[in-house]
Amino acid sequence: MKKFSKIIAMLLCLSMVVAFAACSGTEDPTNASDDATVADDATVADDATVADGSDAVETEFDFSEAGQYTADNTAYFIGATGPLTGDTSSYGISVQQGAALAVEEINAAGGLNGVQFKFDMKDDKSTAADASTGYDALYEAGMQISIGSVTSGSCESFAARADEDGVFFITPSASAASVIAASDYAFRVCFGDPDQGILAAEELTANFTNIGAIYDNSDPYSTGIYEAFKTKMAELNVSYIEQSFDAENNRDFSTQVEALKDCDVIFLPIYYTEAGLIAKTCVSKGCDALLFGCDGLDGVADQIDETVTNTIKYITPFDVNSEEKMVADFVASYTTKYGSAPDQFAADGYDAIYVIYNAMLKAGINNVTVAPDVLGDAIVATVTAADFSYKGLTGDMTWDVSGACNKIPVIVTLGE
Amino acid sequence: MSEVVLKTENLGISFGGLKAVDNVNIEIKRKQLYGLVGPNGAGKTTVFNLLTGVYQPTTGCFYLNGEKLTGKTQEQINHKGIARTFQNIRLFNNMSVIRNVLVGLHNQPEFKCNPFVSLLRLPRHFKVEKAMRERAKEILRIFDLEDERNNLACNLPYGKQRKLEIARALATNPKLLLLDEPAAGMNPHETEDLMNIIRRIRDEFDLTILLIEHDMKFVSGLCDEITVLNFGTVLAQGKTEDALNDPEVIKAYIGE
Amino acid sequence: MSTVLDGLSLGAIYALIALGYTMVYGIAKMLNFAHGDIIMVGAYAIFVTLAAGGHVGIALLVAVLMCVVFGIVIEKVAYRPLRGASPLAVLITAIGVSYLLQSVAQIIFGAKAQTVSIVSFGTVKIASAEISVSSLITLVVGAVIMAALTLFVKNTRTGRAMLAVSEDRGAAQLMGINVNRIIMITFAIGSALAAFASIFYLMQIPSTEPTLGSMPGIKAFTAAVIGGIGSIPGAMIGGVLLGVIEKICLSVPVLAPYTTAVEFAMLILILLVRPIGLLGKKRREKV
Amino acid sequence: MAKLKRIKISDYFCYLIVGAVMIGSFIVAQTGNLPRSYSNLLVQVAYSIILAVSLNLVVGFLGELSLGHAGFMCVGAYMGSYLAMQLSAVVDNKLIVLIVSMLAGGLLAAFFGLLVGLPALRLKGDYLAIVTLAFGEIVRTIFKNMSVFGKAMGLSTQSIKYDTRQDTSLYLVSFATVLVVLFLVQNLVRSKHGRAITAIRDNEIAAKAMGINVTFYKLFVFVIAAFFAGMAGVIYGHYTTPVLYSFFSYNYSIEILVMVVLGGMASINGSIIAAALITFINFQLQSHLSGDLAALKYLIYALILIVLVIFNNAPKLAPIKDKVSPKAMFEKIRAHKRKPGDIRGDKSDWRVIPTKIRMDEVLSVDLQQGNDYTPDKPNKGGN
Repeated sequence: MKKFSKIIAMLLCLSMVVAFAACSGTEDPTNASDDATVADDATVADDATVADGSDAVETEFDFSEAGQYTADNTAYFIGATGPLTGDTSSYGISVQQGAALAVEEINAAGGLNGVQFKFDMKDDKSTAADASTGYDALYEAGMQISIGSVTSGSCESFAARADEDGVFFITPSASAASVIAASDYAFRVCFGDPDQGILAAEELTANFTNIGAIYDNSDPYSTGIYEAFKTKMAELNVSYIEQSFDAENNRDFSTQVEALKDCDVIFLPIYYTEAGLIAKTCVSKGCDALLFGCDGLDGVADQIDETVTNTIKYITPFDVNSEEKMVADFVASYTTKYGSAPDQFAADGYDAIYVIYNAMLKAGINNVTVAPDVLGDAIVATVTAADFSYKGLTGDMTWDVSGACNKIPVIVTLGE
Repeated sequence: MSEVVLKTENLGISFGGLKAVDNVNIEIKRKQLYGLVGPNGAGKTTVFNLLTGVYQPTTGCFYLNGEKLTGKTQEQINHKGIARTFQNIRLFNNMSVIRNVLVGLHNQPEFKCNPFVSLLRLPRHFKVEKAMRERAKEILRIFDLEDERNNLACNLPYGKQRKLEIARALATNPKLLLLDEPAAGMNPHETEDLMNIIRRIRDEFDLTILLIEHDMKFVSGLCDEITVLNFGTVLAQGKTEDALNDPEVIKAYIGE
Repeated sequence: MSTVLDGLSLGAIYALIALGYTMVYGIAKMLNFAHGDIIMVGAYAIFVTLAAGGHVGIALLVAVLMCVVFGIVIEKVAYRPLRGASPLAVLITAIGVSYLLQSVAQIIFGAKAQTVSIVSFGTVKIASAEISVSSLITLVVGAVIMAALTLFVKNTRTGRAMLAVSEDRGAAQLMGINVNRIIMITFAIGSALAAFASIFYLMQIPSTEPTLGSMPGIKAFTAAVIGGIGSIPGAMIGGVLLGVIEKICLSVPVLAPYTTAVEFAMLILILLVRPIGLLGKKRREKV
Repeated sequence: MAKLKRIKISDYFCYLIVGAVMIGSFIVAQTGNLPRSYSNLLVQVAYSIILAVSLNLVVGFLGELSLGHAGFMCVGAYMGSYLAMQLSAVVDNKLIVLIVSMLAGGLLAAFFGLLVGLPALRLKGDYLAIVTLAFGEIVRTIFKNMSVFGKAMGLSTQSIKYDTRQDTSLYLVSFATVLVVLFLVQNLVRSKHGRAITAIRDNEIAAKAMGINVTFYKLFVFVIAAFFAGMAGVIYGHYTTPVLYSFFSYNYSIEILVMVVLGGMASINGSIIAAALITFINFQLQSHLSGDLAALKYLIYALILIVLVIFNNAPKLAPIKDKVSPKAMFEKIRAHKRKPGDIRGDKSDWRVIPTKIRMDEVLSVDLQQGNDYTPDKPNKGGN
């Protein structure tokens, strides 16, 4: 081996040096090329969802200067990282597909003033280190704006990097409080974890007496909601039975369901994969409790079959069965494209892209090579402005400076 | 010159009730060349294992220079002054010849060197390393292995491996050297050579040597006293000539 | 009570997987890290057959076939060239194969967990505790397979050849045993056991995803070590013990988050008391 | 005797490459042309090298298989980063905070190394491997449940993280650490203590008979290796935020092991090269395979792994390999200049170096325990 790897090492060192040299070539900031693709703001896209434009924002920012890495951009580059391999990859892939669909639609409709969008998601396996590596790769490839990361842990890492560069991002699904706290440029489409926990506590205590809860102690999302739920329950002075599992190691839920068999309702602040298994365990254990969950439960319909008789309710901003035209259209085109119905991750990813699009439209971005930090400041100002709102698949949304999203949750019921 | 170096008292061990070695009493005097012979499976190597702490005796005990060593670990026994070679050669095969000997020198008080001194390469480290190398070369020279010192141990011919094992054991500066079939696999010429070396190191290093050997010519040429073992028990003991001519011994070897 | 029963049925699955592990280990002398992923292959085979409208029996048959084919091919392509090489090299290749199978599964079936609608046999009441019939079947089949395997190894020509290969490969070869063939058969049997494990796994946990195999794989490895690597009854006992401990821990809320830690701590304790596992065979190096 | 010390380039090769990369990248950085992704890659390479080299001490030199190296890193990352965060509130100098926390994290990890070393005295081969794996999993399960470390949310190290936009010095510090680690490891390996350790690997029974304190050296190696891994963990904590328990799973331990095996047992240069190479491959795969192609990442990685290992190790391929290998050709040219039997060094070809990973358990079907080899308990009254 040694003989072989020594050679490889030489090559490696060489390749590093070459890479450095190569990169230095593309970095020249003076090369602010005004490519032909940059359209003037003559044509205004006829998109229905555009909020009425105000010129106020436009005048504050100068978009003409290209960023260090964005000079060669021919399309607005939206970046993201998410788990595309590994245990949590299904969530990352959903977001990726939803976002890609949105970008496709926008591009088909002519893009932003004739300029196309480009979307790329790097795999981060839900780890912080890979999220920062992914961020670096994206940033140096000319990313101007982002939808952050899919899961909370890696999104915090992403946010830490984005904050350094002033890159605006709006994460579809990283709901931990620490994510938006990590950067002034961090926003989100989904609910925050604590909010959902509190909401669930209120909802459950109001309607049920015999309450149980199962949470995933290995998952930031689940523990985030559960901790808030626990605190709120203590505050309300209501007792309940607690059960937990570790999604990495346990996939058999018989013990937990057995312990909560006699409850009227089981609170499940977890993702749909495990929730589906819990529902089926309820069947085999003869437990007919109502299963109550948060937005992570959206998608559970795919995970259960007709044997499951329990009623499942979850707080969600998105209902795949909604009659609303926008949702129905999305579901139809998503299903045609990917062969399966979208879950809430896909919807959030889709919405996140449209929020960015609308904000950019409203801010009057007119330079495809605009520097990420300039764009970031402009978008933050636009999005937090009182007159900006977006009506998407997941409800009517507004944002404040904290980055949290204000929207009204819906409770969806399955199988009643 | 008749002080007793090794003394065993009723030494015995049993495995699952089976007595592998039973009631062995040996006394070896200083600078003596003592033989331990017996047919295969007689328990000779087990005695070695008992004397070096590989097994703890079930009964009895043994003394080195009057100090009781029963119950001590292999390392402790080596530090007290018993070194051995192995029947199936156990060299450090992936290390060079000289390093094998250097490992033997590891615990000599004059080469003491704290690990942290080595980690930081303080002057003492270099001093010790140099001294150790010199010493190792001296030992290798006795066995005529100096020229091979940078070869891998596993690349040596069989006879030289045997010699290297003795050299390595010698490096631990023992009072008592246990040689387990040192001449096995050697040609007559090599055996002759080995006998000379063994006598020479006995004199030069003031050693007492206990050896196991099947080659009776080797034993009678070298040892003045022997113990004959059969089925774990002592069959005969005493002057080599007498013990070998004991009718019981002849019976055990040749059969009835 | 019901916790213990749940533990038993989970343990039976671990035990089945551990059996395959231990067989391959004992004979081919390698840690087959890809064994867990063979279960994943079996699970997808069942999923596809059932989705195509096949009967459970047919699904099991397909799964066994697929797993055996995979087992043999993997052995031939990835492990056989390394026969006689350092065991660590084989270990690394096994890890590579494991990654390979997972990524291929993800490319073909997607990352999302797929629900497998497998027949549920309902529950029966035993001593005031309900236990699902599939758990009982798992236990019974596990025991039967273990017994059959023991008999096979002891009483058939091939079985005795396996024992010989496991004792001393070189000597077995000199005695005219085709070592390559024996190892191939071992892989085939181990993989067939994995197929059985996958159907019982799905009865208990009716959902399949590309990373399905890694967790039971590592648990089964643990179980095999607890029982003493290479010991067929040991694998069974180790698996069941692990399952029961896991369930008992999970049923105590204070302990639940530490379940994995408790399981592994138990493993360490057992090994400290018995360094060769519960039923492992001690081999002392001859000095 | 000529006392002039011959300087063998191969002995200093590792310092040379690490130093060259460090100085080279520093120069590039000074001209302002070092992309951040590369300075971050360098940090990753640095902690991978530390991990691989320290694991090589255990696997390659001591000959014990350890699958829990990420566990030590985990201890260092959590505890060291926590300490650094507390310290940074008091001490202003970032470098001092990093160094102090690195030492502290290393020491804490070393303590855990001692704990793992204890079973290593009793267990062998695969049994020890699973115990180290178990240890790693236990450690991260405990950290996962401690509220002071943020439970499943992980320990946010935002306050101590290097802002790589303004301050790219982390990679320099990391590489300096690599040099220190290499210096210590090389010194250890080339001293009498290193010989004692390799002697234990080659033949534990003979080493004991030579009076080598096997207990001490086994613990020593585990402690030292854990210390270095802990330091790598602290670097990791400064490199990214949050420190999340899920990163330190046995999969990561295995990845470190892959580096060691590919680089060659008991070859420090090999470990360095393999660590850099694998980190680099992963980095490239991750940067280039995004979106729908991400699933191919592991496929390619797995294929590279399998092909490399088979190519390097398959006995049947050895003649082919010797033909195409550049080193073999080089050897041929040099061969006639050299006296036969003058082969230097004792590292030899790693393929022939056995580790104590004994795969010699027997498939057993009988329930009774074979205690034929255990001596009976000593008879107390007998003396």
